[in-house]
Amino acid sequence: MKSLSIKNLLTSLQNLVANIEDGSQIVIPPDYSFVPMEITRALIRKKARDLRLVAAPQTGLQADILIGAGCVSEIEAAAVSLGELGNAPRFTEAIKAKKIELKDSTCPAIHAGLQASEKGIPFMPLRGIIGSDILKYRNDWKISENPFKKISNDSILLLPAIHPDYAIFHAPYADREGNIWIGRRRELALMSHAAKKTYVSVEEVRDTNLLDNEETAANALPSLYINGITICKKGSWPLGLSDLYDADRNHLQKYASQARSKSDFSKYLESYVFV
Amino acid sequence: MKSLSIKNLLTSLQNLVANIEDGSQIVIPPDYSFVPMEITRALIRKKARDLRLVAAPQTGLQADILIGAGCVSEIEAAAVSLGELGNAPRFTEAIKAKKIELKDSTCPAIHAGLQASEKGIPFMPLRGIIGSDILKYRNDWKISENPFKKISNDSILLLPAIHPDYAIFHAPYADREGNIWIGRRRELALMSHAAKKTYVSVEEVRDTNLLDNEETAANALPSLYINGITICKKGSWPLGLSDLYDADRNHLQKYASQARSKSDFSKYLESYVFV
Amino acid sequence: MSESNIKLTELLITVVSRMLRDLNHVAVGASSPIPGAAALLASGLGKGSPKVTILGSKSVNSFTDGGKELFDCAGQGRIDAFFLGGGQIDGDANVNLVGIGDYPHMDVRFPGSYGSAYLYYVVPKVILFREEHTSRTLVQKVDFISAPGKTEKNIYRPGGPHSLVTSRCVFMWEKKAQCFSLHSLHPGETLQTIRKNTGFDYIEPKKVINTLEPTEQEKKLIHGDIGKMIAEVYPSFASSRLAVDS
Amino acid sequence: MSESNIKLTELLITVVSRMLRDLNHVAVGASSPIPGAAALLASGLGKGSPKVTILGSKSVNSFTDGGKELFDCAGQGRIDAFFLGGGQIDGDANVNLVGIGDYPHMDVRFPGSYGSAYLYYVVPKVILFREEHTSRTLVQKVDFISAPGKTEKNIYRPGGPHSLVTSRCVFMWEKKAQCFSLHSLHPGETLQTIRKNTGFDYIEPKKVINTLEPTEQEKKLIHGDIGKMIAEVYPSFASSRLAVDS
Repeated sequence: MKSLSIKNLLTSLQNLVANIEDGSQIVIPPDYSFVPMEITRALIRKKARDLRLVAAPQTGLQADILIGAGCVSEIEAAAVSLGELGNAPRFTEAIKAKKIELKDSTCPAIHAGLQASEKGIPFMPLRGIIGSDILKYRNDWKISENPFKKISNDSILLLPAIHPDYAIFHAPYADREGNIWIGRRRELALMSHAAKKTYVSVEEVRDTNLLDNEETAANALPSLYINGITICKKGSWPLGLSDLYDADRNHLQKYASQARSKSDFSKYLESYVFV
Repeated sequence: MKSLSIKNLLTSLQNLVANIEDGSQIVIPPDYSFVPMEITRALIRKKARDLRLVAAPQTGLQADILIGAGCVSEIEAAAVSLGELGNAPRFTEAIKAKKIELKDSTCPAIHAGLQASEKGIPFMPLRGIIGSDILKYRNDWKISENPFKKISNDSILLLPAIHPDYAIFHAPYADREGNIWIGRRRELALMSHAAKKTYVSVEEVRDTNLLDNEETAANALPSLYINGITICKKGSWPLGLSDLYDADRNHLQKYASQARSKSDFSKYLESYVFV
Repeated sequence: MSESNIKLTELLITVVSRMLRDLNHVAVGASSPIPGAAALLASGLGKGSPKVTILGSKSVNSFTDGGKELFDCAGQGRIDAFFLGGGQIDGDANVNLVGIGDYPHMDVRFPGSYGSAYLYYVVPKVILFREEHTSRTLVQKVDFISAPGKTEKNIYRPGGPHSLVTSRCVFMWEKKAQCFSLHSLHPGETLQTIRKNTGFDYIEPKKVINTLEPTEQEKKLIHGDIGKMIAEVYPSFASSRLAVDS
Repeated sequence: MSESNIKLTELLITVVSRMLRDLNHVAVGASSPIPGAAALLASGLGKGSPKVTILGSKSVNSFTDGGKELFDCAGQGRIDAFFLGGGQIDGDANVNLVGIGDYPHMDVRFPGSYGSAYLYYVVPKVILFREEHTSRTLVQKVDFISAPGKTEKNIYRPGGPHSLVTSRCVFMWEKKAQCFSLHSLHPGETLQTIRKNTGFDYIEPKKVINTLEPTEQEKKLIHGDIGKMIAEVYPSFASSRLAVDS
């Protein structure tokens, strides 16, 4: 009998990112939700190339730094922004300089595409969007007549499944069975269900089983969906993580200002990534 | 300023079922998931008629007793059964006697129909099912070409949204804000999102706010989706409720045997419902 | 309970469990105590590999996304084996969970199709399990196809039938020939008893083996921890078929 | 920070809050500190009616179903009001959150459309909010339609524009005429300053009122509990615009 405990899933940060091949499509969480910044830095260190990012559904620091470091060839997102700190400088620069392909989307369209993969269906309908210019540039989206229409000419958008190679995120902890505490951040479950494989970093491993207790079970993303776990203290830094730590606003301000120029951004990488 | 506390939602069992009009479509949980038996008995006492049940996705005791009591005109379900205790006798009898309309379905089709309502979309695609006789008798289901097909003639089933008037269930507790503890029984959230209104019975109200704490928030169905709450001790009896109490097997055996004949079933109602 | 009944239960559990080795994840649906016990046996009490999900269980079920998760998970390709029963099963591997007679007001009504009309299509290894092996249950043609064994070309179907296990024997589904072949005989059965009690035609290969019987260790586990675990969901079964009281 | 800046902030919060009374549920999306504060003011600190959901907040957000819940909830008809901004807004109530110039490699790139291309269709009362009121932001025709103000007949659209609030005035969306009309002038503004600084045409009714100013009680709340609550999500805003430090 093989043991299914977390031991089979635990690996080093370096080994974990070694699994993520150049050219992979990777789904990443929004900036408020368990962003795997330490994994991101490890991807930059291993010189990942041609990553195709899918933001679920928007992103900020994580995508900006990956784009700035030259790891990204394509991004699908409803928005890329540093929030209160303004536009994402490396993203903005890369768009102007035609360095990356951009698939502009809208939040519920990305959720719907991921849900299609979660359900194993090839597409998902969605209301709205018809009349938006977003649609003009999405040759992969289709308009169809609603086959259940009550009025004539009831057009509806159909979105193809988004089936990323990998989902990555950082969580407060894993239990001894490899279940991941995600609390109410259920977009992480959706990402994981939709992706072929999921790699997670955690602050710690706790000697408990979330599923043993009905009070804690709802917090768990079952290990069934997890392909590798690594332990990183402050793995979301400089972003915050649930109740554990807040975003490091001073550092984020520093990033927002250094990322404005290519040379300062390189210095940033030297100071905080290649260390 | 109106208060949003649970006080605005609390009502008596009698008033709660008074909201549910004859002819309503009601979505009910599976037998393992928080079945509102006390609400069910109150519906029988108020002589509810022509209820159209949707099982999410199968049912047992709850539907059987409602059917036996003459409250039901239609049921959509993937299965109706008393589990280890055998077939549901009143359901089986009503089918033979042509007393109720039956929409035979399959579990994921009901989930998909409810998810369509949850997303505000008119339909949802689903794999499988083509070739099953279920499809023959479902004029409301449609086959379509997959517009994203990679092979020719890739047919796929499209299921219309199921948009029940009411969702009903019984839960361990409500918090002081009217949020309902559902734990990992997320089909109850789906039912509630899909239904126009949700009425819930609870074992008790606790002076806490589930959403105040990230450790408990994931257990909550927010009061946003709740239209009325009543307090019933042992409201799932004779079925079990999460960790609080197990199913009353002796009583269920009694039911399974008494429900076999119409007259014994009437006696059952007199002993346990009209009291 | 009779001793022969217990012996049969042990045999069926071990037969099925041997089909589940080397899989990642086995799910067990409604009304399936023997498949549930078999999955637990294959996985070393649900703690090893394959992972086991038993619907209706709290302890052997890691799902946290509601009733739809089983089906979503299967649609994602994350369930390698599942079990289907049926009031009737025919030689095309069609299963009937709906009833006997003319639909909808049938002479005999079964509970309904559950998730069969979906899972049979998307789970690679679907094991049909039906203890009663008579020409009443194993029929030439089912009265209602809850889920078909075969599907027209071009219909998306990564999954399908793997085998049919009864109280008398094991049939394997022959993908190429698209029919069942007799694989192994349980103790006391012969080629003749199978032929006599089976309502559909099937391939009878030259070599039909005897079903491998459970080891002493397997029996011990079945009546010990597995019995206790399965009693959580199937108390009557555990009591009547394994002499384990919950 | 300047006193006039704080006064304007107070005014905008109260103006918007008065549009939210008698609703059941108001949701506030990304980069919307003033609408967020306004919703809190309307609801009595998020504890009364309307219910308030502020994205990115832990304390004023009852969602437990992940990022999709906002959109599902709106699709179910359970969100009565939402806010959209835009680098550009035009007289057809089109909003542009994507950029200026030729798509995709635009001269100025904004963050992106977020959920606008959906929520604008399904939320009954969408309030456009854009502080900068110049012919640079309020343009004749947006360079990119993230979400359109108008939709062809037969396209499902229970929602749409309700009003446009800027640092200078309030425009109301006239459903019949399908254009904006000037509704109220903030202190210091005239019909002429509005006309001069607006890039699109709009109806100028005979009676244009002055925007109602905040009461002392409202101001107190804004700088007190509301400031603290909004600082959870928008610390820089709370500090620079409300003089509230988190």
